[in-house]
Amino acid sequence: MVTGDSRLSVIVVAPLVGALASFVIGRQAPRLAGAIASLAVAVSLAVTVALFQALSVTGEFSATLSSWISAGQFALPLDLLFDKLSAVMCLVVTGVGLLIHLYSVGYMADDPGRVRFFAYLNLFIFSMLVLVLGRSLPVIFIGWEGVGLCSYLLIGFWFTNTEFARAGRKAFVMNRIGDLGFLVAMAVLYTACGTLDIVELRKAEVLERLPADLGFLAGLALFFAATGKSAQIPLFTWLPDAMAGPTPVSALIHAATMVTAGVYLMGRMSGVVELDPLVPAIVLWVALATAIVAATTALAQNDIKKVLAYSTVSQLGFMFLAVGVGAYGVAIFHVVTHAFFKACLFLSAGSVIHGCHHEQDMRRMGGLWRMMPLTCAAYGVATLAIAGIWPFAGYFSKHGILAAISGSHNPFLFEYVSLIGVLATAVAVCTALYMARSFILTFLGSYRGEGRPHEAPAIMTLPVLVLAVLSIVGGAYLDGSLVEYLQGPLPALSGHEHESQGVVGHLLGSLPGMLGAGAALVLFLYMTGVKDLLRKVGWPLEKLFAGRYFVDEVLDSAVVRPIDGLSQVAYRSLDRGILEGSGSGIGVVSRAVGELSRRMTSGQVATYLLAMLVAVSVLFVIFVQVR
Amino acid sequence: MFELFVLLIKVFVVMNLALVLASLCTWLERKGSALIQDRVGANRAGAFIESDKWFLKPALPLVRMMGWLGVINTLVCDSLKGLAKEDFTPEGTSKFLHAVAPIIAVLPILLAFAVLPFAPDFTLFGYHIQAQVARIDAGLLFVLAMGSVAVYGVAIAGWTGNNKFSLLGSLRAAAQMISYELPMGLVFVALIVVFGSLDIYTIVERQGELLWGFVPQWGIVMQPVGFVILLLAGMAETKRGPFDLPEAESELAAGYFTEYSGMKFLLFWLGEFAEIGLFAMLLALLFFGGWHIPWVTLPEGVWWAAVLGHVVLMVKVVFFCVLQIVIRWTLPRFRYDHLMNLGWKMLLPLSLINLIGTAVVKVAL
Amino acid sequence: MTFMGFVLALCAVASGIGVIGFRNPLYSAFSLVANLMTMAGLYALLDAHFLAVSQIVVYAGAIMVLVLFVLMLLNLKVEGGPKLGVVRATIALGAGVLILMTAVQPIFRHFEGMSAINLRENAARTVGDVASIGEQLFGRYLVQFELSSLVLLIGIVGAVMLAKRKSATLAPRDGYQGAKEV
Amino acid sequence: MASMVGYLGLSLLLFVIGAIGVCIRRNAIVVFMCIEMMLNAVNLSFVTFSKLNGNLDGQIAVFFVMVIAAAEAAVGLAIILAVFRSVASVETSDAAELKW
Repeated sequence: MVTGDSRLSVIVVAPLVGALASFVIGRQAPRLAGAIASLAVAVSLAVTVALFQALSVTGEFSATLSSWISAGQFALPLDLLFDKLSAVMCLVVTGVGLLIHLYSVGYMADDPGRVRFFAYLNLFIFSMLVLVLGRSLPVIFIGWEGVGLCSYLLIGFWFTNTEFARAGRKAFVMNRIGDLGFLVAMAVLYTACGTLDIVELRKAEVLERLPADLGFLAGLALFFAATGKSAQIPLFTWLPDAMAGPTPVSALIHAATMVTAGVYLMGRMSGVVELDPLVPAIVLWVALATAIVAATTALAQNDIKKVLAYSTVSQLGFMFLAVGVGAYGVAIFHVVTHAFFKACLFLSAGSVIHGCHHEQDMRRMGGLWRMMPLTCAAYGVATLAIAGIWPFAGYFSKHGILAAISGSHNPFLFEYVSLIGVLATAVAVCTALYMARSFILTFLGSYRGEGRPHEAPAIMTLPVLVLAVLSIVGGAYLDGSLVEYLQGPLPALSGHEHESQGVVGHLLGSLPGMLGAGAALVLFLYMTGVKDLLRKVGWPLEKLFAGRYFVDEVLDSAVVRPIDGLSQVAYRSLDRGILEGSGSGIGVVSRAVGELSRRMTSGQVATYLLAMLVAVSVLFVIFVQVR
Repeated sequence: MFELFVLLIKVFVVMNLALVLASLCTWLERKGSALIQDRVGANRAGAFIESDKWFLKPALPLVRMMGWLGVINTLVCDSLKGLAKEDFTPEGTSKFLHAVAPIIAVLPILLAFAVLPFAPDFTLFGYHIQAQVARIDAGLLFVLAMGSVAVYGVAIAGWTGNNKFSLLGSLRAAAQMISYELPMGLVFVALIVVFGSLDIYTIVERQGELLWGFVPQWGIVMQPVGFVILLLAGMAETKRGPFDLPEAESELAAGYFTEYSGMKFLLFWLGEFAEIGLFAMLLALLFFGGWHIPWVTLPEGVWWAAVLGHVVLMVKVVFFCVLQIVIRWTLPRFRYDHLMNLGWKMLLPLSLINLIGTAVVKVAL
Repeated sequence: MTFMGFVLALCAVASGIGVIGFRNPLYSAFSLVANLMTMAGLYALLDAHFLAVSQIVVYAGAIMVLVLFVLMLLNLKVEGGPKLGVVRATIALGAGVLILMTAVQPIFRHFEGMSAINLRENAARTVGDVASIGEQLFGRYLVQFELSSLVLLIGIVGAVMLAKRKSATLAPRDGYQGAKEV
Repeated sequence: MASMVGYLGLSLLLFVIGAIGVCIRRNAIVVFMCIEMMLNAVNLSFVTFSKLNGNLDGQIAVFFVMVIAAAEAAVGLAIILAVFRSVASVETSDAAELKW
């Protein structure tokens, strides 16, 4: 059935087979489940690397797995496409995914549900790969939905805890709301352009068929879909709640899969998004707002994973900033570097939680650098990377974004470029501040918790260290080259030349990060009095931040409650009143009729026959005499 | 006018034939049973008759002879007794039906004789005369129909008896007659297949031919199994031993005619013996060549040939009457379930196989 | 209609009324037997000889004997007073009379004229003796004839199944107390 | 044999008698017999029409009616017997469970 390059199908199918195998075999030998799952992802990674090597020669691969729908004119094959963008995404997904798998083998070693866990994990990778490799929007949608399903399964992995299960449900529902945008976009695009093939949709002559208003609608719908998956305002509250899942899941969701899907989609559909300049402007403003809200919220969080979660939201805001200004390459670049350091952060945090006997509150940690030096080092490196300090990975991508903002040509943004730049820089400072805070609270100072923390086993530290190394060198290695590499599938950055800077320039560029980190050091380590003073002065702000801007509450009262109320009203009036009323009304009427007519059905055959005879005689009269 | 006259004569002849056969059977029964049971039987009435009347004198030896043989007892005394007896009707039942029942029992038997030829056709005074009251082309079917109508007489008789013995007897009789009608009908069908007609006269005529030039094409040759089945079924139809369960004395007093007396009772007897005659005649006509003598061809349409044929036929008929009576007095009574088993589980399948085999052979030849 | 036909028709009507008039079902049955016999006679008058004989064999000989048998077996009591009421009987009678009144007229209108000539021409062709009926049955109506044998077979099987008493080997259903003994 | 109208009229009359009997009698067996009578009435008109139309089709129809009547008698009487076993009566008014 497979036409085209069969290796491509291996990438996708390997995790699926792995999921089934780890589940089936794992039931007999639970120890093997992790190994099988990791092996499957490793196979995917290997094939991806091999294809990636060959990509420079052939340009792109495509494969048809089978026909999905074939109805008259409309045919929908299960097509896969492996171009440069997919290649980069695949490498991230499988590479980081493999490391997370390995880490999970250690992290989940004692969990009774680990067989299920690895099966889900592999399924997650499979879905993400389908999403990334899909050639047409419906195929991408399969992956899109699959990712949503797996996130639901994994966030609610410990489903016996109602709170966790609810978090999983919340993630699923919010994703579904975003999916509405995806569906609308697909409908609009298919109606107007007649195709859902992403290669076709990149062509100008195809996009010309899209009327202006529909183009705007399609772009906005796509962005709405992306906000769901990538946790942008207004659909971002699920992501912090998603911390309910096991930490490797958080790492997977935040770093390798799921949240990057939105960015990927925007990159893939850049042609559609760019049709109306108003769409990128909206993207940008929303992204900026998200970044600010998330960054400030992160400041006031005490749960180590919550901090990381909000930082992810904030960083996603950054990525969408890049999308908003048309710097898709930079956005993907940030996706990649973010994958490195955020995975590293989450896995380190996982080690910490693991080491501290599932303690997540940073206030009960501290001084852990003595107990878990390797983890501390990795977390430190990743913190520097996310803070955007040269020469760590985050610096390059974040700097690229800030640079791209200044180079924006969007007519709706033109006047505000400087304002956006300032705000983005402020977010960067804030990022450094809260990340440094979390590092300081966790690793420096003295231990405030109970029990004795211990370093994680090698199988857990090794992936963390690999990611730490990547966080150090990844940015510098990929800086510029990745953006250029991606210029085939993604539009080139217009008017933005990548100028190489000297060390001084780099140091200047990392100033915001250093500023934030320094402030954190000062506030939380050396001059805690100032911190307390600040807290006294800015308590409403803290309240606001700690309460996550009360977005949940707002959403609850603005959306959920009204809908709930409406449902209640509908239930009472429509369902109970009209539908049920009419239903039981019909019942009452037919009962009454039945009550009447049952008198006629006396069971006396003679009576029936008499009625028949009379009827026949009447018919006789009618047919013989009247006619 | 002549036709009507001839018809009346024929009716007279056939009625006499039936009744004489019945009388003959009665007498045979009387004396035959006595012979078989090693007793003397009726030999008194009329055996010692004396008369001074000159015109009776010459007949006296003959009458005495008859008396000694029991003929007078059987034919005269019994009838007189029947006529003289009190006609009794049980209480709580329909007098009309009670009276009609024996008639219904006898009438169909006598009617059935109407379609049986008693001699070959012949020409007399230039008229072609059929020795048969009604030559209908569904003659065999008519016999069957009459046989089935005879059930009503028995059924009504039993029911009007208004007691459980009578009712049981009539139920038995009805069930038995219906059951044995089936193999009988199937044997008739096989015969129809063989001889290609339902008309009894045609069947008899076909039996005068020779098979392969030397075997007389008699029914017994063509349908030996059919003959056995018809013999058994016929005896069951007449409700006589060993199939006399409907009137089994030891169980049901006298079965369906327990409550009958006098002439009505005798009518049942008459019907029974007429039926014996009927079946004897059927067997002779259908299986033993009727009036044909093997390898002898009588001239057609000559009156003396017809008379000769009639005598030949009567010899055969009497033979079968005797046969039936001998069997009746020889074999013990069946048990009722044996009777039903014989009918449904042996004779019916056998007759079916016989029919199918006949059809196969007929088609194959 | 000949004189003979007229007599038979009178007998038929009389026995027909007897069927519905007698309280005792056995009398009704005997009336019906008489009715069927007269019908056979009418068939014979109409040159349907084969039908006349088979009418006696099938109806009088088989069906009615069966009915009689069942009646005697059940040994029913005479139907009680007319529970159905005079009203119902009146209605039924009225309806019947209505049908009669309405249908008689068209019968006369349609068939009075057409008979004489037709009948003379068709007389020879409409003699239903064994040969001609057999020709039709095994010719044009062969399939139907064979199918009717199937119908009979099914009828036999159905009757056996229905009339069979519940044997002990069959487990009684819940709440089923077993058939009352007849 | 001047006309066939007499036969048709007789057929109609017997049919109506049968129909009335079906309605006014309660004994299931009698009802059954009335139905047989109605069948016979129709048979008579079949034979008459056969005569009128000059072919044997009507008589063939009667033959098939007889076949069906025989099958019907077997099954119908078996049903009546079965009913009798369960309600100890063959009166249609007693077998009146099938209602409501």
